[in-house]
Amino acid sequence: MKHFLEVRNLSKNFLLHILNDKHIPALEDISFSMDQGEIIGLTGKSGSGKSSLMKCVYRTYLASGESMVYDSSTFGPIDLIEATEHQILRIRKEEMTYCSQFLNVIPRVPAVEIVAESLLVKGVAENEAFRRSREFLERLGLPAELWDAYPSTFSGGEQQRINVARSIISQPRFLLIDEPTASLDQKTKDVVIEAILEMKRSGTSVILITHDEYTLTKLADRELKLVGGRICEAEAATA
Amino acid sequence: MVQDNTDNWLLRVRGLTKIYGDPISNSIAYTGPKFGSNICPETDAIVACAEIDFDLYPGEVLGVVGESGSGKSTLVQLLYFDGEATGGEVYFRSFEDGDTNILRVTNQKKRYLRNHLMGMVYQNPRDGLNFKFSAGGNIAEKLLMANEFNVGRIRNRASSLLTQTEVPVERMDNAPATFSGGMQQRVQISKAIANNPPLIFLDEVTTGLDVSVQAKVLDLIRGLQQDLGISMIVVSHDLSVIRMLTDRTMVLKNGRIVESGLTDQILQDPQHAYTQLLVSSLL
Amino acid sequence: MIEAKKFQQAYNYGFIDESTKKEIRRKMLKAVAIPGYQVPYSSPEMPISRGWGTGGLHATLSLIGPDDTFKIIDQGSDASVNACNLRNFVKRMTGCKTTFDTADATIVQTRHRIPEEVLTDKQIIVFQVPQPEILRGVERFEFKTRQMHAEADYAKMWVSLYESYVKFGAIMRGAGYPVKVNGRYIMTPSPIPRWDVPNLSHSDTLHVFAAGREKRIHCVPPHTLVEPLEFEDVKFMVEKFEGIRCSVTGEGDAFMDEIYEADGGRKHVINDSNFLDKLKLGGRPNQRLFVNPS
Amino acid sequence: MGYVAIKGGEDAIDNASRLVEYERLKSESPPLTIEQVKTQFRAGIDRIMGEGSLYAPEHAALALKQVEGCTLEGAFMLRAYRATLKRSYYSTILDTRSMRVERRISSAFREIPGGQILGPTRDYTVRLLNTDLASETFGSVKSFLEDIDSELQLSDEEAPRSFCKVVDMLKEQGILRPVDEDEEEEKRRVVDVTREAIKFPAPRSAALQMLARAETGGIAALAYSSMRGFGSAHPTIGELRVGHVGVSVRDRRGRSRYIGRIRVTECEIVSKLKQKGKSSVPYMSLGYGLCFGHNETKAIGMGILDRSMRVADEHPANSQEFVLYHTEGIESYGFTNHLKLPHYVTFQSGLDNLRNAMKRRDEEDRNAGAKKPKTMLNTQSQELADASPELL
Repeated sequence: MKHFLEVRNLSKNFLLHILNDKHIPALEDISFSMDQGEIIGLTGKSGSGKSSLMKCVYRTYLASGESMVYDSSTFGPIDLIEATEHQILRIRKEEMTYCSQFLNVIPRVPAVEIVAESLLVKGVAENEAFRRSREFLERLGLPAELWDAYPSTFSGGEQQRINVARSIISQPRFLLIDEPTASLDQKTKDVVIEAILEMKRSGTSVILITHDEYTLTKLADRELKLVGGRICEAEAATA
Repeated sequence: MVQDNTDNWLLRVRGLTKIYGDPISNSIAYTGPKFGSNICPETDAIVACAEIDFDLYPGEVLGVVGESGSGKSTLVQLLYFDGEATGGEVYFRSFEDGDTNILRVTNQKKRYLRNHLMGMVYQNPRDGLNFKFSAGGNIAEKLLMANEFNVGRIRNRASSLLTQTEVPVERMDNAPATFSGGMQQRVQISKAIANNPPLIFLDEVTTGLDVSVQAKVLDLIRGLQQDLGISMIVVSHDLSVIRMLTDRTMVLKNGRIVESGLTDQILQDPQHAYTQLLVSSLL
Repeated sequence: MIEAKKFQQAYNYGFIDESTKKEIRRKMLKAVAIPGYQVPYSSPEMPISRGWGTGGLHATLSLIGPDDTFKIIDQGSDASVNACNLRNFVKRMTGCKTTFDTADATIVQTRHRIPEEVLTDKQIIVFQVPQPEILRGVERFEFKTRQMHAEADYAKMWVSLYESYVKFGAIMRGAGYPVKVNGRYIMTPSPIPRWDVPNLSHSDTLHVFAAGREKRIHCVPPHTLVEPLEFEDVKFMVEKFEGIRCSVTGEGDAFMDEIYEADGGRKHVINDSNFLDKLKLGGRPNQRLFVNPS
Repeated sequence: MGYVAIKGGEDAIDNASRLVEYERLKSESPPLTIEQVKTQFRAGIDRIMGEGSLYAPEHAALALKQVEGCTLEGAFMLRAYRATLKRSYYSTILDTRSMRVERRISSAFREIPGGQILGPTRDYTVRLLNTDLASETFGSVKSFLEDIDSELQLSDEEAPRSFCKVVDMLKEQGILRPVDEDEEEEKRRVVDVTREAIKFPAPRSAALQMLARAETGGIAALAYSSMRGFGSAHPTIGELRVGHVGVSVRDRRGRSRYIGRIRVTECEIVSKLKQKGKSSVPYMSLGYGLCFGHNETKAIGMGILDRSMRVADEHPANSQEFVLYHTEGIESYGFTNHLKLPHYVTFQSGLDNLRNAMKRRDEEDRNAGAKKPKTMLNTQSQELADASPELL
């Protein structure tokens, strides 16, 4: 049965030359698989390798290991470890979105434009893209007067809303999202959770990292707990 | 497994080399990152860059980063024929279907490439613009070389380009010398994309501009790249420019590529010692 | 007592020595073979100062034979002082017949005008040229302009026309309007008024442009396409002499001179003196007139 | 071998001057009279009077005879002599409109009010050596003059008192604007360059004075360079006039006194379009030149340079400083020749530096030996430490 994503004993360690070749292990033989439309929650203390794993899947980190086969809509099953840069770029553009914890964008670009850009890139007409962005920011409770302001002056929560909005609005096929609900009030948390569930219903697969029990139970079909760079057995989270 | 389309590359560069002075056979062997120098010990020949290999795909933005003297500017100068390459082959899909080594074509063909299929934005506006002509005149030069001999259409195209790059159209007939630094770069950008080339080079474009203007120009370039879907090679010593603009990045040191990869990987998981050093100065 | 004999000199036929004349003829043939291309030639010194027609004389004296009829005009007139001076010199050095009548002449040497009367395939017209390099206005150095011609890289020329139009609302080039010859070289027709430029194209005559000081010869052979540089929507226009009539003959359709009178008044007279004389005798020699696009 | 100083300077200098005099006289040909030089070397006299900035034909003839015809030296002589003269008056403004014209042409128009007067000129002669002159006698001179006299019909009409200037007509039609209509007051002051040292940018009056005293060859060279595409476009002679102009001064009681007449050459150059702002109507700009005697090349060159010095462009002829410094004949002649003065002290110190540098270079080469390439290194970190120590 073809999995959406199948990781076979993937490992990641860093070789820091500037500390005269210090060897830092981050992940040790990670194996798991995931099906289309599934949401996996990565949990574990900070430094346990959650972000590293996600970055290996997104190919920000060069991992080693047997294989990491992803069932791409463009290329069909493709090993993300071996794929060429050009292929990864195509996958990122058309299928995979990574939403990190911190918003880093070109300064002096208005919030609504940042969100709209992810639709424009997909070829959505300009006014349609802006309309949907404003609508989504409103749903996320970002005050209207901030829409045309520059995010660098916003609070953590407000920046997080833009970051999440930007990643979700384009309905990617495969969403990797790091702490989607951290530093959000309860009401906005529910809006984000609802939005992700909506995407799940239309077929999006998600790997998310969270420390928040409430978000985990609401969203994750399965939990993968990481300790010291290794997966430790954890029971399946309730649907 | 669908055959990955390695063959729809736009630009293919193999063994691109530039040596000043009179090299001997192993001048290249005795220079490079391993020796931390570009200068051949025996003949004082300077190996600006050597053995440069890479492919560029349509719509991709490739970053070239490195300190001064690393050969990053030489690289784009060779590709844009501002300098004569000592060796190497460059194939350009849009020119004779990528079968010809464009480094060895006639001057006339090189001028055709420079005008129709490529664009260049220089760090110093004086290299990119002719200060004897007006801003509109500079753009007109490109259109005229593309046999557009209708003044009305030239002015329409020039004003739409200037609007696209946020230059006030009423200043179209002013001399570039009366423009601010940021504005001169925008005029250069309009000139570079005047004939809708599939590929443009940006050599340290925002260096020297003050911070607020830099951000605006970068945002403009990013927007244009997405709208027009053109490929770009962005040369910069400034890693934040590379982070914001590029998909992939090559790191150059002493005229050689020491590492290349996806930009986020280069910045967050650098492999080569020199890249780690370079990146550590950013984080 | 200085013997007079010591300074006695006899001059070769046409003043220039035979081998130099041969070199000039060969260069002219090369210029005919490559219409619009400036062929460098030896351009020896002449007893006429540089910039006063030495190039024209080189061409004329290399072409002329005893049974040729020579006509020479300056600013359209046979009687102008420099024309007289050169005519006497050529006559003295070759013994050829001279004439004022355009139709009679086999060789016409001219400065700044083409005769109004159409020239035939039995005639050669030689232009005196001050600056043969039309690109000099946009590029200062010779080695660069040669390269521009070699690669047909004429963008700068076009941009200067564009800029002139943008600044002044019209292409402000009076005499010496740039033309493209045979679809290849951009060339100066020498400082003739725009009125004469169309006559260069598809004419029956061989046009020889000789620049003595700058040591260059270029030609427009017969039946060759010569197009003044123009934009699709900014057309080449000849001088407009609307409603202006020649105060001597009352005729129009010819290049006119503006004459200031003592009392400050202005009148116009047809510039081509021979054409004027023929009009006075009643006939109207055959002309090629260019009609400005509306 | 040391550099030997010249001993016995006194008698060496004395002999040198007698030797050059000997060169002038040794052929024992009949000495030239001042009258001959003055009358038969009119062009040479006019030139050195202009460059010497002293209108004194006899003195100029003497100078030319003394220096065996070298115009640079002759102009120098006159400049030096001029410095000794007491200056009592400044003349009132000469009105060249009332010039007794001998020659007057315009290239801009076929005919001009008052007519084109070709006058005396070699412009339209053929420059062939006239061998008859080798056997010219007083007799042939007399008969030539008699022929001319017989042809002349003296008309009883009053000679025209004045000619209207072509440039005045152009100004009336607005084609030509008065040159310094917008110069500030200070710039319009008439400066005497022989009294006040020049500071740049110099007012136009100073620039024109310096051009009038400048060396003809220098003026011709720079004017030619600005026309040949290294500068603005082809100028046209609005008008060139040669003739005599009356000179008067104001005596102590303010009455105007006519003190005589001088021959001058005046030229007005009209040139390509100039434009104030982008929207304003284009107009032609004027270049003016006037100099002593009959020296058309200089007057035309002055007109071209007067205009080009007021145009902002990066060509040498557009830079007032470049033009005025380098066309000043006495200074350029003097400085170029000053290299003949002994410089052995300065040269010696230069020699010393050079010898030391050569010594140092030899030592470097000896102990450095042929450069050897560094050996290949093993681990990357080693290479890093070695490659850029200062970065760590």
